[in-house]
Amino acid sequence: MQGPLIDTLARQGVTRRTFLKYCATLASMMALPPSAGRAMAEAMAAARRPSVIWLPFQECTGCTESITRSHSPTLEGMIFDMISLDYQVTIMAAAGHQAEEALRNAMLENDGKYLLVVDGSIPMGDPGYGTHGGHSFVDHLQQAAKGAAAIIAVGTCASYGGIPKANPNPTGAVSVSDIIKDKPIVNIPGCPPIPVVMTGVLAHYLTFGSLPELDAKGRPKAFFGETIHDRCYRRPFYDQGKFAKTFDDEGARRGWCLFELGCKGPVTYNACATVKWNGGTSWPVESGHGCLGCSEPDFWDAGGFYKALSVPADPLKLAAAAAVVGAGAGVAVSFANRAKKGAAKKAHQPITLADLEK
Amino acid sequence: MNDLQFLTWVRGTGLDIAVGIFLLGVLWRLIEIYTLGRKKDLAAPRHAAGASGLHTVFRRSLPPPGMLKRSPVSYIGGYIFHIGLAVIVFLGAPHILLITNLTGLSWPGLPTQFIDLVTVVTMAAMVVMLVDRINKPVKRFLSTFEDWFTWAVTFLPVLTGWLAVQHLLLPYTTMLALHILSAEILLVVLPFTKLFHAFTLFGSRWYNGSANARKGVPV
Amino acid sequence: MSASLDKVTQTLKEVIDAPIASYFDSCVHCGLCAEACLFYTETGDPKYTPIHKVEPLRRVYEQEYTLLGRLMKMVGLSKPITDEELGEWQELVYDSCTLCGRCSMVCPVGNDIVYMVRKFREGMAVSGHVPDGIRGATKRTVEIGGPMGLKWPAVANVLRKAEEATGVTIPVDKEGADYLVLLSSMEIVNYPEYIEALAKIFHKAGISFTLASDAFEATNAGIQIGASDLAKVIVTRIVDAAERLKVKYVLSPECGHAYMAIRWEGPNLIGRPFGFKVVHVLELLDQLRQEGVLKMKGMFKDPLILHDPCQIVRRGGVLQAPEALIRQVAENYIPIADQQKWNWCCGGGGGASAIHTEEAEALRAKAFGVKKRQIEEAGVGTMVTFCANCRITIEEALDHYEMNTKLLGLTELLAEHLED
Amino acid sequence: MSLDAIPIHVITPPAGEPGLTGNAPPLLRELAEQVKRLLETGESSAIDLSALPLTPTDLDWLHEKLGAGEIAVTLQASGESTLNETACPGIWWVTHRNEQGAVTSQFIEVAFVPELVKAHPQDVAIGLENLELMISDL
Repeated sequence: MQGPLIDTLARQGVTRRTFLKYCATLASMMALPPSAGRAMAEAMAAARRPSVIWLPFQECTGCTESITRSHSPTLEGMIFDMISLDYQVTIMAAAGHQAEEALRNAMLENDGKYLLVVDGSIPMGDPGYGTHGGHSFVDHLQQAAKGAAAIIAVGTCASYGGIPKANPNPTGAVSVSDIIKDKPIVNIPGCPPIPVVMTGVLAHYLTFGSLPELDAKGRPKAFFGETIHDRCYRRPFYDQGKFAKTFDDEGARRGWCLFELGCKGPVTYNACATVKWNGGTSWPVESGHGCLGCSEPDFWDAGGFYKALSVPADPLKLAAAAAVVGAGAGVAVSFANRAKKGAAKKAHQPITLADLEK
Repeated sequence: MNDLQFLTWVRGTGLDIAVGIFLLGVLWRLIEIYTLGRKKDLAAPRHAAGASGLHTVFRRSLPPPGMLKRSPVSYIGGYIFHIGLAVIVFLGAPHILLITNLTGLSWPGLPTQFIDLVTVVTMAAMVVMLVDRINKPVKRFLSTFEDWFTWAVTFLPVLTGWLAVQHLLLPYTTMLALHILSAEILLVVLPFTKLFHAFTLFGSRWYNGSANARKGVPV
Repeated sequence: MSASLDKVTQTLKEVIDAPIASYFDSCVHCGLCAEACLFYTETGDPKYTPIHKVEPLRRVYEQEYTLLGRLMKMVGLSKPITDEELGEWQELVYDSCTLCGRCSMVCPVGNDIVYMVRKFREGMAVSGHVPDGIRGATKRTVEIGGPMGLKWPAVANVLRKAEEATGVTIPVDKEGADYLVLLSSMEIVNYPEYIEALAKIFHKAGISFTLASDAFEATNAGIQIGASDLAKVIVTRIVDAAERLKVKYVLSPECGHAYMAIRWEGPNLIGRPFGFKVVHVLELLDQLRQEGVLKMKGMFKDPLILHDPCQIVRRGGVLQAPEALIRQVAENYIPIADQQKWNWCCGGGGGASAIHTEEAEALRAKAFGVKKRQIEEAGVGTMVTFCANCRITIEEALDHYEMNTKLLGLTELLAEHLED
Repeated sequence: MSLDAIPIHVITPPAGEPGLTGNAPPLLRELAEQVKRLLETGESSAIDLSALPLTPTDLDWLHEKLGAGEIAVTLQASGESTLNETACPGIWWVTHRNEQGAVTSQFIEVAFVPELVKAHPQDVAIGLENLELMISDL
């Protein structure tokens, strides 16, 4: 299935204009100038499909579901088809030794050029927690990373450890970037991540031969540059101080801000509010539930999904005891003070005229 | 520790420690101060309208005759930043939510834009107060490390809160965490610095007012 | 620690109480008290900021009565007070503080700073860092009977002259009289007209009164210097005499701090409430005015202003009487901006007028600037007051500035215009 | 089940409510520059409207100012796209929609003919092949 992408698309009944339109939209989403859409289309049309190796570790397959299981065959899905996915254990036909053979071949043939996609976190507590063909996940990752041009960590688990890393982290789960230090890594967090972010990163790589600009957490700035809160259509209600207090009150029905119900939108950087989900149908806040912050590191342990950001993450445990200790200290000092003052009074010797002299 | 962990810590353990030290300090200091006792006044009291401890508690919130003109910066700046702080702390929606969570009391807040404006004005007033402290010979003469320190400790929560909301300097998550941390520092140092006047000023005004009320002088 | 310093902390430990603790913990160093202090407003020197005058007291409070202060002292972060320091503070506590109490009126957190200064003086007194003038006055009062060393025969002489001038008998040691009249040495020596005026008024009103040969002196230098034990000795003489003569009232003279000492400090010094009432002469006069006994003939014509002595008005609570009385007798009374409880001190209260060092006198003259402006702004040639100590101080200042302002005592002014 | 059955209704501000941010007028100047460039050098350009902080009211204002021209092109390519000439020839208002009809991106294009309308030479070549095939079949 080698050959320019446009030919493959044409065979699938995708016209050039459809493709151009898609590229224009993609460029817009990635905050690239309008002219980039055309450049993108031309580059991608002529691009050869890169070899992609997909390694799943401690994951739930939700990321794969998100990207491959769309309602209708979308362009995202098609572009995804257009890469040479040489190893994806979940969806590939081959199994066992055959699959491992495919992996070895792909790594050998495309050494230094393939893209490595990882979903799931890597258990470091005991190598036995996760193995493939007798090798631990961490060995797999290190092997595959050696010859990779770049690594794309898909999902919060691969990006930041995710739910496996949640307290008390029984498997000692870590992220890809905790292990691999010498390769360019793009994190596409989210539980699951937004499909278009994935294709956007691929499109960028295919067009410009490089990875998009990343933020401090290794995420493409184009999609993770702003918080959910800042792009949220309910933001005006926050500014006006109108909040839903419960999930079924008047405020909730009128679509007011969900901040008080624990929405993590203010501290979550993602594109849900603009790109939306399910082909642009809706997204969590629009459906009436606060953002969980799933694309942020350690979102699982950030004090509870239904607790507003400005309230204590944990119930105050020390406060009552501290108050008692404080009162105790105060009383102790006051007894000491009274004794001291009493002693001073007792020791009082009437002041005489002689005392006034130096 | 990443920014969200930092935020979770300041919202959790950090807040617990800060509120704990605050309560501990407040109770300890209040008891320490007010159990020292005082002698009963044996002189026959005189009564006068408007003279009592309670009257003075309220009356001292207004500038005495002629004083506004003598020290306009202290009064106007002081009013603006005290009222500003109160508005921000007690009428900002996220702050009300915290108070509600801790005490169960709840009341409506003000629009974000208004709180924003109040914040800027408050910060401006605080900067003016600082400049006044540097410029004015009396204030400079009286100032110790504690005065500069408590100014900074009071200013930082306002500044970081504003920066967080405006998305300036640092990502929101980090700035929010710094904001909460700075407010916690304020809570921790409050009982042990001159900031404790927030509590003792009522006692002081009352003592002054009631002692002078016995003489029939409304002060 | 020297024996005397030990005694200082011991004394301060005794006097520090909850109000002082609350005041120190409330201070935010806003400096507004300076704006209310004439020693600061007239000199511009920040060291005269009232709250700064009790700085050593703050340290003792923190080191003795707060847990943190004790710890800081233990690890050496907080230095104990020293004798030199107290020596430095003598000027701030005595020369440049008249206990006028204006600062206590303006402090936004409500600190009664003058209360703190009074308590601090207790410690200063035993440290020996006290002005010679006040020490001498205290000594004379305790040993001889009055701050000026006046003895009864001299007083009796003045009384005899007053009897001659007025034709009214002035009873002495008369049991059962309504009023025991107290005088201040200053009045006896410098303003005997006061005694004459009083005799006339009592006679007119038909009120019985007496003087006590063993308790004629109202002033109490012990209060000013800050030695409660000595103040108690002085005030006990009056209480004993009043109880012996079974009077209903003790009449405080015009003198400000005398009123403070007998009316407000007295019962606290002796540790029990009085069985008699203490009345300031103006209170009595105002009562007579209201009863219609105090009828005037001919009014005083020249425009004049009133100087309200701090210890009688602001710190003493005689708020309404002075103005009511002056309006009774003066045709051209001009109320000033800062009057009654907001009046500015003459600069010589709290014992300051007894300090005769060159620096203290120069400072006093400078501090008088505020009164000088009041007189000049009102554009009057006459000022009336009702405190012998204020009169002395103001007269000295008028001389110093070569002003030809006429200074009158309120009681005398009333007596002069009394209907026969 | 239609969405209306769910008792959650988002209150959207009524149309015409003041929502002008003042960000739209400078775009007209920018467009004028671009049209000048088009005339002088033939270079076409575009403004990505979704990348700019414009409210719906701002967009309406722009739309109204630019007006409607003579040509309206509709493109059916996984969702409808419209490429409409404005009252200022050379300025085209381009809206891309997805299959659900939601706007996915919006541009103002400055060109004699929008790029997307022009047939690509390769596609024309394929068309020619088809045409020749047709002729040979006659």
